[in-house]
Amino acid sequence: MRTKLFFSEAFRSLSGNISTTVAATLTVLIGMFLLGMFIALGSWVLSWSDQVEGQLEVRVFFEQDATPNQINRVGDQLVALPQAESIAFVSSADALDRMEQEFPELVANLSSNPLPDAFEIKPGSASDVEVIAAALEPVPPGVESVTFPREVTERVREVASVIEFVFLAAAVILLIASTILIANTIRLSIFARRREIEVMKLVGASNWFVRGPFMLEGLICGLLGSISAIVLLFLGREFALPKLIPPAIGGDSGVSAWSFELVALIILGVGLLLGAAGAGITLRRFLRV
Amino acid sequence: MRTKLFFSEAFRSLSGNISTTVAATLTVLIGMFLLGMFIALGSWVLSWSDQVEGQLEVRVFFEQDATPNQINRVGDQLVALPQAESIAFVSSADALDRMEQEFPELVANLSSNPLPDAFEIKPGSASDVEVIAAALEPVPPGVESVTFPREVTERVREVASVIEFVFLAAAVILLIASTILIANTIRLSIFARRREIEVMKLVGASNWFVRGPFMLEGLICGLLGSISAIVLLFLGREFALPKLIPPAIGGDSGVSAWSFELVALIILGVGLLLGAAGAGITLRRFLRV
Amino acid sequence: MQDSIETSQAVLRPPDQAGVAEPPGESPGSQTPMIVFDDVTKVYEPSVVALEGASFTIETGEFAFLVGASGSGKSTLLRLILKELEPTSGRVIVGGRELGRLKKKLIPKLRRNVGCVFQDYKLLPRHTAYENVAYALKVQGIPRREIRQRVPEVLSMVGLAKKMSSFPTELSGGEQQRVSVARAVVNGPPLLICDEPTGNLDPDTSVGIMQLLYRINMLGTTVLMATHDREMVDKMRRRVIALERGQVVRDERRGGYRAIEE
Amino acid sequence: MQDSIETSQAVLRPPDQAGVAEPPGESPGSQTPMIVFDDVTKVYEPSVVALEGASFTIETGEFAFLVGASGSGKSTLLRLILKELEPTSGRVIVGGRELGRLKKKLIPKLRRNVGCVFQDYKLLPRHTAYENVAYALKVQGIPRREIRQRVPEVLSMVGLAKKMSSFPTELSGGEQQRVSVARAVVNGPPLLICDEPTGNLDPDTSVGIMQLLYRINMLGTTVLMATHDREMVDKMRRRVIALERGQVVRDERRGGYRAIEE
Ligand SMILES: Nc1ncnc2c1ncn2[C@@H]1O[C@H](COP(=O)(O)OP(=O)(O)OP(=O)(O)O)[C@@H](O)[C@H]1O
Ligand SMILES: Nc1ncnc2c1ncn2[C@@H]1O[C@H](COP(=O)(O)OP(=O)(O)OP(=O)(O)O)[C@@H](O)[C@H]1O
Ligand SMILES: [Mg+2]
Ligand SMILES: [Mg+2]
Repeated sequence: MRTKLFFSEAFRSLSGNISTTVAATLTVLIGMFLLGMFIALGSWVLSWSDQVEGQLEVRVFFEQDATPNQINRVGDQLVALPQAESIAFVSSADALDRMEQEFPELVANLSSNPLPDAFEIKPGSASDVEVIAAALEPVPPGVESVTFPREVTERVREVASVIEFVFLAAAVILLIASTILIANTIRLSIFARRREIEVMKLVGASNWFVRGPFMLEGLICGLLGSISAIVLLFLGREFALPKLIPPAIGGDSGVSAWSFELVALIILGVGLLLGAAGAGITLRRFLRV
Repeated sequence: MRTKLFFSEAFRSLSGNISTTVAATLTVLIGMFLLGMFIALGSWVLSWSDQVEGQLEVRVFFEQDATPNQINRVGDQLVALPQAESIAFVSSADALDRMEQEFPELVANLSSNPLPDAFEIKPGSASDVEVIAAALEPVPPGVESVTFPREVTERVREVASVIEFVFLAAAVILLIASTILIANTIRLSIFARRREIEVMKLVGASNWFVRGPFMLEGLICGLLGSISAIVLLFLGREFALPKLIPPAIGGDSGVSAWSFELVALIILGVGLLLGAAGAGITLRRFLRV
Repeated sequence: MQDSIETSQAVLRPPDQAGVAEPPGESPGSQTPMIVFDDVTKVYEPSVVALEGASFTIETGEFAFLVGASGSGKSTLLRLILKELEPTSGRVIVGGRELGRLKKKLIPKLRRNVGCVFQDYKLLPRHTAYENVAYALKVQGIPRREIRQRVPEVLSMVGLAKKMSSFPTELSGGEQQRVSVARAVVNGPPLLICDEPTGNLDPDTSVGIMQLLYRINMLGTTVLMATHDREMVDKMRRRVIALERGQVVRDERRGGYRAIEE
Repeated sequence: MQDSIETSQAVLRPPDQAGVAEPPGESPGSQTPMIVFDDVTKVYEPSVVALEGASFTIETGEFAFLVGASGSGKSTLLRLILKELEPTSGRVIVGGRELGRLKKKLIPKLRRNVGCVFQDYKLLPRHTAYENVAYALKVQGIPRREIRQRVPEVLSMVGLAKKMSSFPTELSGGEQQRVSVARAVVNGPPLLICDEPTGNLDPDTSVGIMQLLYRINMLGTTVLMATHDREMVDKMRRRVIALERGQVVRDERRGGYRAIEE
């Protein structure tokens, strides 16, 4: 009974109030669209920076006279490391082949193969590089040296952390901004109707009787806005992105944004919450009649 | 006289109307803050990607028996290229020195210096790489080969174009979003006062007499909002950023955002325009009494 | 265009005696007064004295007029009864309850038991005439079926049977005023306060509304009515409370609009 | 608390004869009528006939009452004169100009020449009483110095000298109504239309306002006033136009509130 009444009041109010309804819905739409875009973009960039980090390598060079036994022992040690994502053995012959392709003149003049056997280890992330290097400290027998791009690692780690920070900060700022904007719009739309609320109170409506339809209205605006934002994001992803981003990058395996469903769910939740709570909280000021 | 009246009406309205004034100002503030942040961030990222691109190199290797004359002629040709940002001559001796540091065993076994003389040319941007390479086609006399990292160039160019596109698109979307949000808020705040406008018209006020104070009000909200946004951005840049971003990256020479003054100017202009024009355009609907 | 004011008595309901009219813990026989003003002063910030030491008692079932010049404090007095305002000093007791001590939560209940015709109507702009009247029933949780029956009845009584689905902006001043009257009486409240309910009505329609209020009073509802209609007050010869600059200057059982010495 | 209504005649200005009162290209001797309604019908969408074939002429300098039951079309008629509404058919001519042909740009000029007391006051809520009255002068570009002088004069005339800096929400109903009166007369318009200017006023204050309107009329202003105040109409014995369901049913030179045959 009561619920039915609330709904009918909320819908009357929505339709009798197109101007403010559209305004509130539009605000939710924009806020949620920006937030969604940012989450999608951010998660993609994070995944990309992860992948870049993953391309760093730790190299273990063996002495010329290292025994296969020693090499195997180091190999076992590396396999046991959870930070090592992939481990490749490059024999001295393989290394010479590579060099021959790069500097044919150089190799032509060589009397013997000066290059050592080596392991190339790819870490999961930039911060794993040093963990792996540390695990080989002190150098096991048979190992000549352990090298890793110390400077590059540092650098990549810094860039990644900056990117992560920027996106996190931006997402938080956007969330705060959306909240303020939506609360703001709801406040204005309720402000435009404060006389109405006063009258309702004067003819004996309880606070909840007044609040119910307004909150429902906020919820509906939140719902409409969020859904529109999701639809827009979906259209953008399906039609705009593929045309604009070169497939070489768009289709990068390994690099991926959060699932669209997850982003949609976040947007919907935030939108609904902001709509209803915004209306409920704003009303308090006007209910003191 | 008239202007004075407008101002006094606008200020009365602003102060009698704190709620909507704050709402409109807040909306401008948020819109402009996001826009400003984005412009600053975007221009920084663009400059960074520019710098990364600039680290690509075109190398010109000379034949072992190239004459100094031939080398000079190629050098002159390169200097004349506007796309070449910096040109370095690496003699065969220099090249051997470099190699000695990387692979001491290798160099120790060499009977003669197998490395050629070379020019290393840094282009202004990734797309310049191929222009420079094309300028040396067909290879001038004395030149053995011209090499450049074709795949990496392609890749960097793609990434840069994506980044450029994303930031441009995001800036445009943010600008549109800000416009809609601000127009929206102004619409709501004027909507709340449509009865007032009706009364003004009924006692003989001309459209411009009604519109003037409202537009001035919008202008003032735009001004307040923009200035707050600029102050916030400034504070963020001065105090928040340095603490959060590792100096190694923050202090990167060569990488720089647009000047803060420029961003501030853009924000101020957009804010004022949106405030005044938003109010003026919205009013039209309510002036038909 | 205008309906005649119906006079069917059937739709008028005796006031709900279980409402605020009944003070708790007192025998139903000895009626407590409906309204007691005890040395009430109301000062609007910073310094407008709208009511000054007003004291009077209105018994349950009485019909009283409140007269006075423009700005003498009539509306202020009525708004105190609805607890729309708080007195600066003194006590206001309605149906045995002191309003100063009434819990916030109980204010809606008070207002449901006090029908009020506001001087500026106070209609909900986005609701039709029907819905405006129905709202006063909805807040009480009256079943839909009953609302559908009662609202048209009351609107017919004030001559607005044909304007039920008009919005306030589509009604003339007098029509809006009558919607406000209909809303005030629709749930048969034990107390009815009317702030110039006939200010925008022509003499004939005014008489119709007065008859309606009179009949409602006959059924037991206490009525307090602020008015400027000298003729009406003089003809009715009911209790008259006269205000002057916020002070009660006259309180007669069967008075006229003006004091006798005039 | 309430000021007496001053009677100083000095502040009343004869209407600005260069306004709409003067039709272009006609000799000042032969006065054109101030208001002409020529078979005017107004139908509110979708089907409320508020005025039906109303025809009458009000000469410059006349004082006319408009009477009729609630909802008979009085306010609609007055709103047509302000061009707040467009007639569905027929012509409305004010000061010699047909309103249907009046350019949009000239509407503000028309309204500055027609003082209007609105039934619902229509005060600016964020302006004080003083500022509300001053606004009607400001729209005309009257110098500040003159405004500072005239506004307090007019507000004293309606008995609100002490309420100049009150906002509408801080005024009683009758006080708001008097601000509306003051705003309508402040710039001495050639035509004054009043929609129940005394509906919320006690008899004494009403008489004061009527005297004010009378004096203004004596100085040459045409006055058309919708009212429900039977006593006043009967006492004044001026022209009376009576509406019934949107039709002019009576138009007497020296009429009373009711027709004689009654
Ligand atoms: N909110 C307010 N703030 C300040 N003064 C107020 C306020 N409301 C009313 N007043 C003043 O209090 C006095 C009494 O006002 P009230 O509305 O009670 O008069 P009233 O008797 O109803 O008059 P009327 O017959 O004109 O409606 C008036 O002088 C008015 O100006
Ligand atoms: N905007 C509107 N839409 C539809 N109907 C309307 C509108 N305005 C007025 N009416 C109707 O037109 C008729 C005449 O209204 P009007 O306001 O002219 O009456 P009135 O004579 O001024 O009455 P009162 O004395 O009550 O003020 C009424 O029946 C009213 O319901
Ligand atoms: Mg009052
Ligand atoms: Mg009317």
